[in-house]
Amino acid sequence: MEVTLVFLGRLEDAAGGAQRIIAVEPPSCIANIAQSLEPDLCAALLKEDVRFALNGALVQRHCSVSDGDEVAFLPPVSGG
Amino acid sequence: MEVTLVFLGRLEDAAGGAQRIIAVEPPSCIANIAQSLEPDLCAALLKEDVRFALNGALVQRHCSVSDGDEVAFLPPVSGG
Amino acid sequence: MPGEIALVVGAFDPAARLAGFAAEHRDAGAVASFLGQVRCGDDVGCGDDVDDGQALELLHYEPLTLPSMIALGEEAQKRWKLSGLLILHRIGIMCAGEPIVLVACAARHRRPALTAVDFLMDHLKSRVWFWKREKTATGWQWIEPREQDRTDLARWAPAAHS
Amino acid sequence: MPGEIALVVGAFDPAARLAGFAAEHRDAGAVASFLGQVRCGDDVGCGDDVDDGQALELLHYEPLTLPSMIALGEEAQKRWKLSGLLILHRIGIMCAGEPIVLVACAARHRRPALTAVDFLMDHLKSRVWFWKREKTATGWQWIEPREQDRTDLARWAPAAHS
Repeated sequence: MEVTLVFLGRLEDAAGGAQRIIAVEPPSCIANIAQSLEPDLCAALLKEDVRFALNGALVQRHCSVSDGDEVAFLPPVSGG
Repeated sequence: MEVTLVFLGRLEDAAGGAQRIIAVEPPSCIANIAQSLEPDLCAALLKEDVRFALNGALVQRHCSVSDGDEVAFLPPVSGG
Repeated sequence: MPGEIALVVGAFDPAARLAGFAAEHRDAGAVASFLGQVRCGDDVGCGDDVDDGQALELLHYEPLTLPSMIALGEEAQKRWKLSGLLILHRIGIMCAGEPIVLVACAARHRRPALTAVDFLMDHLKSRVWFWKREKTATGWQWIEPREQDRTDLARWAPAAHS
Repeated sequence: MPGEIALVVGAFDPAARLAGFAAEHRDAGAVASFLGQVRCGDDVGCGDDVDDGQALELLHYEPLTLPSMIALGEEAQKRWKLSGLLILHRIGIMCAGEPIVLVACAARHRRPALTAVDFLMDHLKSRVWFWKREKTATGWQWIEPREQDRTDLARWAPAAHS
């Protein structure tokens, strides 16, 4: 199945782009998907302060992902 | 000697006008001047919450007054 | 003086004044403001109320009122290191919907700008020499201080009555 | 919705927006506002800083950012019974002196109007999904959260991260 990954804030730099479409084997959760990526990127995506959205709703990392879903990785907001 | 009295806020109603020029015998302090007026007005002017200004500076009621001075009677501000 | 502090006779345009202030302090980053408008209503507060079709009159005492506003502005400036400050307070007779008071503070960060506006409003309302009367169906009536004004002041460390 | 809450692409005119808002809420009596402008400076805060001649970029995540602003507006409305509320937040690339954020709250009395603006700013800064990067001599750099943002939030009773 195909999943769209969106990298916000500093994670865009870590991923080398704001978005990536990848093929994953079902069943997969968000954590599985992160673990299938480059180790450095995986570490950045699963840092404790990163939150996850599945199709625009905040979810936990063990939430399972379906074909066509959009998964967003959200680092802390910048504040100021 | 001649002294100008200025009545602010509700004291204008008590005095029947915003201003009054009166002749007083020296030596006089602000309290003496108030006591020389109608008893009701005097009571209103010497109420505990009224403050006094002599020529634009806040003073105590026993401050003495000279010829040509302006004495203002200041009830509490309206707030809001 | 860190900014403009004035008594205004007749209506003023708060948006234009605020636009000018923000432009002047473009480097400041944070501009907080408060606008009080005469309210057409049934309780006294800021904006002040007038009954429908009636009027509010704000009186001052020339030798004390503006000096007490300036002293207040200087105190705010000292406490919060503002980069700019604007206090416009109307005097005279005004109707519902008209601006009474505009306060704006510019600072590098939002906390001092917001806090200074709050401080200035509490003190303008209860420490600066203004007296208000309201024109009602039965004639003009003086507005007396409210307990709330004392509570508002108690939020701040002592500031001399000037 | 009690008012207008929007993301704005490109510069906007805060004075005109505020004038419209105040006119719409002429009956409210109290209109408090906060304007954040991009600061040309050397520390991060609101307004946000950019180095001289450089730029700031504000990014959002479409499915979350505006909904989180709307939820925040609804919370403020519920807490302070506002008669009106305006939240405009810019996204995209902006330069020093340009407005980033305008928040205005109208209420019968000044305390709720001022407090709601303060609340909205603290939460917009640390709870709404915005990421900022700054263009420096060495390229774009992400701005990280500051300890101050957590302190600011701690001033309010818990509000869910939406």
